[in-house]
Amino acid sequence: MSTTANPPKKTNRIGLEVLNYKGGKTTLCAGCGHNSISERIVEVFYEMGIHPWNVAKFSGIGCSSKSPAYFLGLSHGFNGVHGRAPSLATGAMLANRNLVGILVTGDGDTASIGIGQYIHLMRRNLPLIYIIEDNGVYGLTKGQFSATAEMGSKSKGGVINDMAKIDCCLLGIQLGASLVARSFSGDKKQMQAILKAALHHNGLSVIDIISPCVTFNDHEGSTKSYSYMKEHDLPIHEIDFVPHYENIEIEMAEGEVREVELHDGSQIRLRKLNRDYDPTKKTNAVRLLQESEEKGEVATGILYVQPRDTNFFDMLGMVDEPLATLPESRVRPSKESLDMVMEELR
Amino acid sequence: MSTTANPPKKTNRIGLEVLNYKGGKTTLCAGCGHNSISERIVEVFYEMGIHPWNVAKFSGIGCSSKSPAYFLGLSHGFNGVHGRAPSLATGAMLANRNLVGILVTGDGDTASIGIGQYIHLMRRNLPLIYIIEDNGVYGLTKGQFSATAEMGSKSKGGVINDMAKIDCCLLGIQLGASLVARSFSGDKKQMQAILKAALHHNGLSVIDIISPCVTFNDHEGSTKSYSYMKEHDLPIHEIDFVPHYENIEIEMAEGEVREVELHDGSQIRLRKLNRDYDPTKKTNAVRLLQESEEKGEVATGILYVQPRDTNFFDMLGMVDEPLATLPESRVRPSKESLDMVMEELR
Amino acid sequence: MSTTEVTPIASHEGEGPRRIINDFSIQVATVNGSGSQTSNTVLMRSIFQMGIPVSGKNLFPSNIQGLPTWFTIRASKHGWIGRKKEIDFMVAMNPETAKEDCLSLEPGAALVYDEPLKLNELRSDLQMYPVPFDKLVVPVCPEARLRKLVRNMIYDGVLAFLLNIDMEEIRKALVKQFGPKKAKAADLNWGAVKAGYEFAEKNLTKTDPCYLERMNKTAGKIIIDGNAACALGCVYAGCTVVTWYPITPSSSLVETMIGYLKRLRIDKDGNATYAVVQAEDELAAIGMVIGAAWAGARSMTSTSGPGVSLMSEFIGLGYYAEVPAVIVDVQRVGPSTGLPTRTMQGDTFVNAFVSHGDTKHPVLFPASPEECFSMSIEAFDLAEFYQTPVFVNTDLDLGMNNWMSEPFEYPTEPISRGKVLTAEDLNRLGGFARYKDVDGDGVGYRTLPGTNHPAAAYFTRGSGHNEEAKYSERPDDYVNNVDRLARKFEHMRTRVPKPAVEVNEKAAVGILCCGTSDYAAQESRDQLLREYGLETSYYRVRAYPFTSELAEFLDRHDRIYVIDQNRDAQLYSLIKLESPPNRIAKLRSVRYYGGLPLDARTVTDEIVMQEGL
Amino acid sequence: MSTTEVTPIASHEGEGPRRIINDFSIQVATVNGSGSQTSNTVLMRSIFQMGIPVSGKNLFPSNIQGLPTWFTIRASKHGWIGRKKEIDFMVAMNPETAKEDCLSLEPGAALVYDEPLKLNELRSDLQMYPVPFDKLVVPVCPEARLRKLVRNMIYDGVLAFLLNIDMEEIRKALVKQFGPKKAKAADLNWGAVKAGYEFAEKNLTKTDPCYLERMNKTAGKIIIDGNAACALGCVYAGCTVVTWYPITPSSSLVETMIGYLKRLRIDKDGNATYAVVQAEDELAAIGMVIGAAWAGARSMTSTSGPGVSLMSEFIGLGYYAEVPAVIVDVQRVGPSTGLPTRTMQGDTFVNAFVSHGDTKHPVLFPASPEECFSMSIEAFDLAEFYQTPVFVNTDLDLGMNNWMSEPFEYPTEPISRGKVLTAEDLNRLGGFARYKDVDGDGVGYRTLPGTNHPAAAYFTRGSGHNEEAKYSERPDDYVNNVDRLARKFEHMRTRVPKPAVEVNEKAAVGILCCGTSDYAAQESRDQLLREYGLETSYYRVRAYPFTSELAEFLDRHDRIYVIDQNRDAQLYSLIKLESPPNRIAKLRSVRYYGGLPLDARTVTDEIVMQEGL
Ligand SMILES: Cc1ncc(C[n+]2csc(CCOP(=O)(O)OP(=O)(O)O)c2C)c(N)n1
Ligand SMILES: Cc1ncc(C[n+]2csc(CCOP(=O)(O)OP(=O)(O)O)c2C)c(N)n1
Ligand code: SF4
Ligand code: SF4
Ligand SMILES: [Mg+2]
Ligand SMILES: [Mg+2]
Repeated sequence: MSTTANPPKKTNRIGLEVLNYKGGKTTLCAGCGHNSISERIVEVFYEMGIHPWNVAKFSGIGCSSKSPAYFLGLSHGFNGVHGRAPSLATGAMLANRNLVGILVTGDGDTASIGIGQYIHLMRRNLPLIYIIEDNGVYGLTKGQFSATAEMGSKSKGGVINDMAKIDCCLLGIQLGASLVARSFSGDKKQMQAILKAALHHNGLSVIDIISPCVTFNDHEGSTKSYSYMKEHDLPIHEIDFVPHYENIEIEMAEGEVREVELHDGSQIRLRKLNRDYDPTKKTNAVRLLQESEEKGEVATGILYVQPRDTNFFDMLGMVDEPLATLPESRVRPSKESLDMVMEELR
Repeated sequence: MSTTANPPKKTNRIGLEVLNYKGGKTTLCAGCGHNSISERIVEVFYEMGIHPWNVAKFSGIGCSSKSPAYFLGLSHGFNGVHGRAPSLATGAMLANRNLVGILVTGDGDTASIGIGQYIHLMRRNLPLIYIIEDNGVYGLTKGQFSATAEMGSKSKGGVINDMAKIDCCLLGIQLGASLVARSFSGDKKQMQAILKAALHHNGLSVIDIISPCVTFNDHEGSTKSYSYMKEHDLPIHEIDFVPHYENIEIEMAEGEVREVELHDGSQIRLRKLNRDYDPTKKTNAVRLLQESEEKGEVATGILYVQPRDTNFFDMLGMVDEPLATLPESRVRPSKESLDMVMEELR
Repeated sequence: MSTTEVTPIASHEGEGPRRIINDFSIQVATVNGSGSQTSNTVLMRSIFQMGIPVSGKNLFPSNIQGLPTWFTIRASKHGWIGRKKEIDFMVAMNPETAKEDCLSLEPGAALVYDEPLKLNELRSDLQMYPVPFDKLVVPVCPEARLRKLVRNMIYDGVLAFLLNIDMEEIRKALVKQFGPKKAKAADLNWGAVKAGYEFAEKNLTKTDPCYLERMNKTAGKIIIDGNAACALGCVYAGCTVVTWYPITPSSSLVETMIGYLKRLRIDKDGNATYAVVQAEDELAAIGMVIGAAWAGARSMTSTSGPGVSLMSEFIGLGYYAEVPAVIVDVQRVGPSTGLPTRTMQGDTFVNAFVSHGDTKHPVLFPASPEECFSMSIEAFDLAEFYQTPVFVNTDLDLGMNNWMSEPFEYPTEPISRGKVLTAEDLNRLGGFARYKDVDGDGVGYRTLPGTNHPAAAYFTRGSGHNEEAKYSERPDDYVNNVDRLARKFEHMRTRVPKPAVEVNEKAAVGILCCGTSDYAAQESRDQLLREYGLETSYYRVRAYPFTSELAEFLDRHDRIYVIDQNRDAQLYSLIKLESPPNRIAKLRSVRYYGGLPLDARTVTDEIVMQEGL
Repeated sequence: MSTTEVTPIASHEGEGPRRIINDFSIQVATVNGSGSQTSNTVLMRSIFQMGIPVSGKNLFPSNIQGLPTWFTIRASKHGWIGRKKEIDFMVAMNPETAKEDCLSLEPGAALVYDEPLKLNELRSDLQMYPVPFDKLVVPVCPEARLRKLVRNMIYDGVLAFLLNIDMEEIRKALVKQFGPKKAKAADLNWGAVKAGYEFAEKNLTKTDPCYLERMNKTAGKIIIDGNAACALGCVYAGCTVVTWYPITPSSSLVETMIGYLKRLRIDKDGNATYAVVQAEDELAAIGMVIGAAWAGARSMTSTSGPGVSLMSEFIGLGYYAEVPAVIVDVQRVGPSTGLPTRTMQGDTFVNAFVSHGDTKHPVLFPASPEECFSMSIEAFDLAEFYQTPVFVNTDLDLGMNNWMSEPFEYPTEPISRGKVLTAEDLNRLGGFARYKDVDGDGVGYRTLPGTNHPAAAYFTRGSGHNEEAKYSERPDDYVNNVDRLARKFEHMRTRVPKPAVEVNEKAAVGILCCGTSDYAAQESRDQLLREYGLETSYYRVRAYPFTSELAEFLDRHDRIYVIDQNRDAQLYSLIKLESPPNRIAKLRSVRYYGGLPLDARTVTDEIVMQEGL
């Protein structure tokens, strides 16, 4: 046994180590963008010194929706049903307005089965961070298109996507979300910055993060990697083999435009917003998204923000304390009051 | 018995009278905007000489959704479940692509419970006319707010609407609907013109028609009519009395802006698009809606149209005939084919 | 609306001119949206104020204005306040249905009608009272456009004269109805009542036998509908999160609740100790309820059959993930395009089993406003104790009609929040296993998010976990877990509300029912005894799973008639599923599903037939 | 995955060294996403090609890559192809589970394992075969990054040596697996197989008793999974509109179907005689199915429990509005966050009763790929004849596992579209009443939208209509209508598939089950007879509502064991609901719900216990 003292552990302002922010071991594919996002959440919550036991995590169903089990292990989490995490989160936040709520879900979960709850969540200015781990496919059910898939892309099964994609950021901006951002799972710094902004925001923050599915994103025309191997008749077992990849990591300067190559060899063109973009104007944000779409670019950064003094709870006129734990004396009216009501009904 | 011949009946190009386009007697409130819309449908389908037995009517649940029973009595109709008429219509049109499909629904049906199906319908370029009879309330369940209610309006029950409204036209435009229009139930001519355009359009037409609920629209600040009576303590029975009103009718020139007074004394500011507005540009349409919103106006007319050569059925590569009635020889493959498949599986 | 039975209107008052006192039904046929509900409510209330047991049932169409509607008032000195099958006294105001209304009456019944309808031409075996409403309304209501409204009030006056209702009580009921702020309206209407009375006094000769006389049977009682009673129950249960989506016949439950919450649950700083959210649909409503309950709120929603169907998946999640929820199901008939304004016990089965997989849910069956109130409170206690969704199963008849009721009793027990571990508990225990059956009742301990302790957190998901709430796909973990859920369900039998049982030592026959079948069943027992000499015992189920009393009751009797207000004998089926063959052999089914509130005669006739009497 | 039974591996081959021929189970433990499914399929297929009855079951986790997965192959000369509870031969490739895999084996079982795992240190009562996979793979696969893949192929070679599998059959199976376009891949893998064989030949001494020998029991048979079989059934049923939403374990059904449709249902002009739409969710999928069927298409969707829950409201509408629909429910365990990759008969009840109100639905229970095929076709005929949603109730075991099967028979009956009136019919009849029971079977005549006749149209809504499909809220119309629906349901008993019955004159005991319980049940009967001398009869339910044979079978036997792969005895409950007490008294329940395919031993043990043998 060594007698030298351990080096002092690194802790944050509330005295916790980064370890206290980790979750269970991921069961997602190696190289899956979702894992990078989990890592960013761990880092930022640690750095900001948020009490993990004050956080509530929500998700629907999908690979992405599994990920809350892989970060913030000391926080309560609720892995609900497909597409309906917004209602679970809304209920929980109503019950306890002091919670820091974070909802992590997929594009299938959000834009297909869950689009109704998504849209109506946008209309309520609930302080909640809503992260879409956006890969254009249903990962967990093996690669069918989701509603955010680019028109014209081809699935692993060979089907061409023939419907226009839904832009969840555009919807969010129009329907009332007060902070709307887009990022890329490989862009550590940007994701951290956005997460921090969201944690400071008094209202709903939507963060759509392009998070490639290494296993089922297999775009046509790709010249490398997985598709390439298949085309060149390399001995891949088609039935259930999932190749291993490393996480993609990029670093970009503000204002920069960059083509990033994904695992399957396809390219994505990212444009990082620069400093003079004013995200407080709705019209700017809408125009930006329209223009990027036309240029085939993905604009990343905080697209829209509307700082708010009051949130959904204020609008409902709720008491400051969590409703969940109000004592009986505050939630059961007096006997006299019941007598009075009875008298009126006589 | 008189021997004079009856005057020749007025008929359309397929020899039918306008009577052949009428439906059952309405059970909606007198003065309800929805009734005017039914009348326009009758007129236009008559005028265009559409075979009523080639039309299929769809609806969800609500006062508006009852209305298909009150027009085109010689057409098949399906009054489905709340918010899910789009899927019924999609299925039926897939079964028989030769049908003229018309879906009539409410704002509650569309923008609340049905927003998911609405959004995904927009993405499929199905030749279908989708009419929203938009009154900002749930009429049939007695006046709760729907998601298209203006922020700040006050319900009959005294509740203030504290959420931003959903603009179904804006959503439609962004999500792929290829003809998007807005009108007012009192504007006969415009409604007729739009309906005709929709009948000619090879794709999805969304028509959002402001159609005031005379019974439950009871805006604050109104100085006349129903609200006025209440405030001045006139002897209205509050429990279940529904006053009788006449339909509102207006006539407007292109480009005109007009304040129209509704039954409850509230005002709506309509702006009729003028001839030089180019509805084929998505950006125009989006800007128009944003600007009108800011000005507190309601722009009416065809907001956006994208003529299409191919529709959803073409995209699916479907045969020209209705799938519903293909003979067995075309839908059950041969015995030989089954033998072949079996052989492959050995 | 036609009645097929011929039950002679017999006088129970001995010899002399046939006189029926405080024991008949009045039906008013009008058009909905015409404001007749005020006249009807005033009528009912006046009788109530005279101390006579009374009930009022509104039979209305699924639209807002212009379709036929019927309001039935029953006065019963015996206290029978279920629907009476036969109409003794009809007021025909609706030209569209007047003919059928008239033809549907039993010979000898009384008929007040709008004179121009000339119903006297239709038959001669009724007691006819023509009233020229349009003429009478003109002098009392100078403003032409209000006449339509005020017109209905006239029949209250006519009936006051014919039935001997104290005009002072009508006046009082009117004032109560309009409230102090609408004195002018009350006055105008009072004028119409008087005009009706005066007309009748001058022009009509009483020929029917129906009379009302003061009694003393309603003192201290209240009038309330079941939805309002549930609403009050939830308010006094300390419910903190309410989410809903409008649907007939449940909408008024939350709407009334909002009113009470605003009055009773705003704290001294003007802040609400609750949140009410109108959700975008039922899937969201139940999701919010489950999310809120998971985070520790007492949360509830209210809906009807179509809503329950939409909530199916989420309720299953609630069952497996073990999250409390209170769902009030105000039952109606059929699917969305069914008969949403008619009553039925159609959701008994779906409440008990909704969702896929092996799911079972406790259901409470209130039969009266008092039980709506008390069971709404009990539902929260059960949901939180057992950490599972609980249904309160009421129906349109109970929920939307006005009922005479004892005033509600203030809860005697404090609110009980179930097994929740606090930070202090965790300090003491060091940790916990969320899904471990520590106490032998199948119920684990939970923590709430936000509990200030590093060991508080656990991860919630459906059935894929072990006792420690860790992800698991192991067969043994799954089996352990769902076996515990089954044990938990069994344990509920000891805690759910006990049945209302009346054992008649002389009876070989038992009558068993739930909810609003109570009224018809009780009255039918009286009919069976009086008319056929058949002694019966009575068992009203108040909760599913059933309690131990059920077996005892079945064992004690030879034949047990199970009453269902649905086609498929849903309560009967539930009992069959839980009973051994020897008890099943004794079960008989009595079903009614026409959408009207159940009446005693229907039950009696069916039992008489099956008994071969 | 632990087995608690100790069943000694006995030789049925007489004296001499213990030798088990064509009667054992092999389990391969790997990691999912590692490509092992190819090796396993090739292994299974090779045995099949040797003429030996075989089954393969994939036990996989609910993720995409990295979690443990087990593949079990059973060879049975007797033709028992259900799961065998005991593993006779294990291949341990997954370091994470190797220890538990090893410890779970019965003494005497064989274990091939990756040498570095050193499982030999764990116990000494197994037949151990260490193989240095990593070493062996290097020479056969120069490209390092492909080695992980090819590595799994090595155990096929090892097993070929140890179990006596014909290498030529492996080669054939490999070629079939990779197809002509992937010859290079097949070659590489073949190299790995050979390397495994050669290693084993040189280094391993056979000590276990398991051998494979050529038989002639699979000639002409095919290998297919139930989902593909259902897909083919739908294709040959002339299904024209398919809508779906992905969900395990049903996704592959429609995905396979798309493939077959593209091959078999494109007309000479290159156009599709079908439409397939991936809907946004299950509510939309079922809505499209109902809309399409209403307009006359043969339409279907495929889903699993959570999807059925979401479809609840719409299915109820289908029931009341009387619209055909075919819903294939490939059952799995639990709610969404349950065990989606495990099998269960959890939706029997929800299929039969889903939705609120008085709703009942016919359910077909295929037990084999042949029945998946034929019943998918029958489902459309029934749905269209009875104008109502019909369920085809399969499960993950049947749907996703590969089954040996007789080739499917081409339908002998033409497609039957039910009671649809054409314009000519209308000319003849003048008109029609949509909901009139003309033929006494409860089924009315319908017209399709687009029928070129002024009298063709009718308006469709739920239950609020009369016989002419006109809006009605009349109690008598409602009662007439739902009584007819009940009659219609009764009539189905005469048309749904008959049960598979085997009456044993000597038996007092009957075994009753549905779906995939068939395999375990049949084998259990053999065990009961051989091991305990218990004679049994057999009844496999093939449809709900039950047919008249059921009563007869129950009457004929003293005790009937009803097998359920769910906790709540759902099939048993359905039978109980429909049976009189004397028959109920004979019912016994046998339940298994661990999520694995049911095995015979579990059934046998339970029956033996209940019989007191
Ligand atoms: C009601 C229901 N329908 C379908 C499913 C099957 N399902 C599981 S995950 C999933 C899609 C997930 O896609 P996405 O949200 O994009 O997550 P990803 O796996 O791509 O991260 C589906 C359809 C389900 N669990 N529940
Ligand atoms: C699943 C379900 N939830 C709720 C209802 C009750 N409901 C009937 S109509 C309606 C709202 C209709 O509003 P809208 O579509 O705006 O029609 P309007 O009556 O205003 O024309 C609601 C909530 C229902 N029928 N089904
Ligand atoms: S399948 Fe795709 S989305 Fe799912 S874990 Fe793997 S890489 Fe990620
Ligand atoms: S309630 Fe409103 S929407 Fe409904 S019919 Fe009356 S006016 Fe129209
Ligand atoms: Mg995705
Ligand atoms: Mg509306």
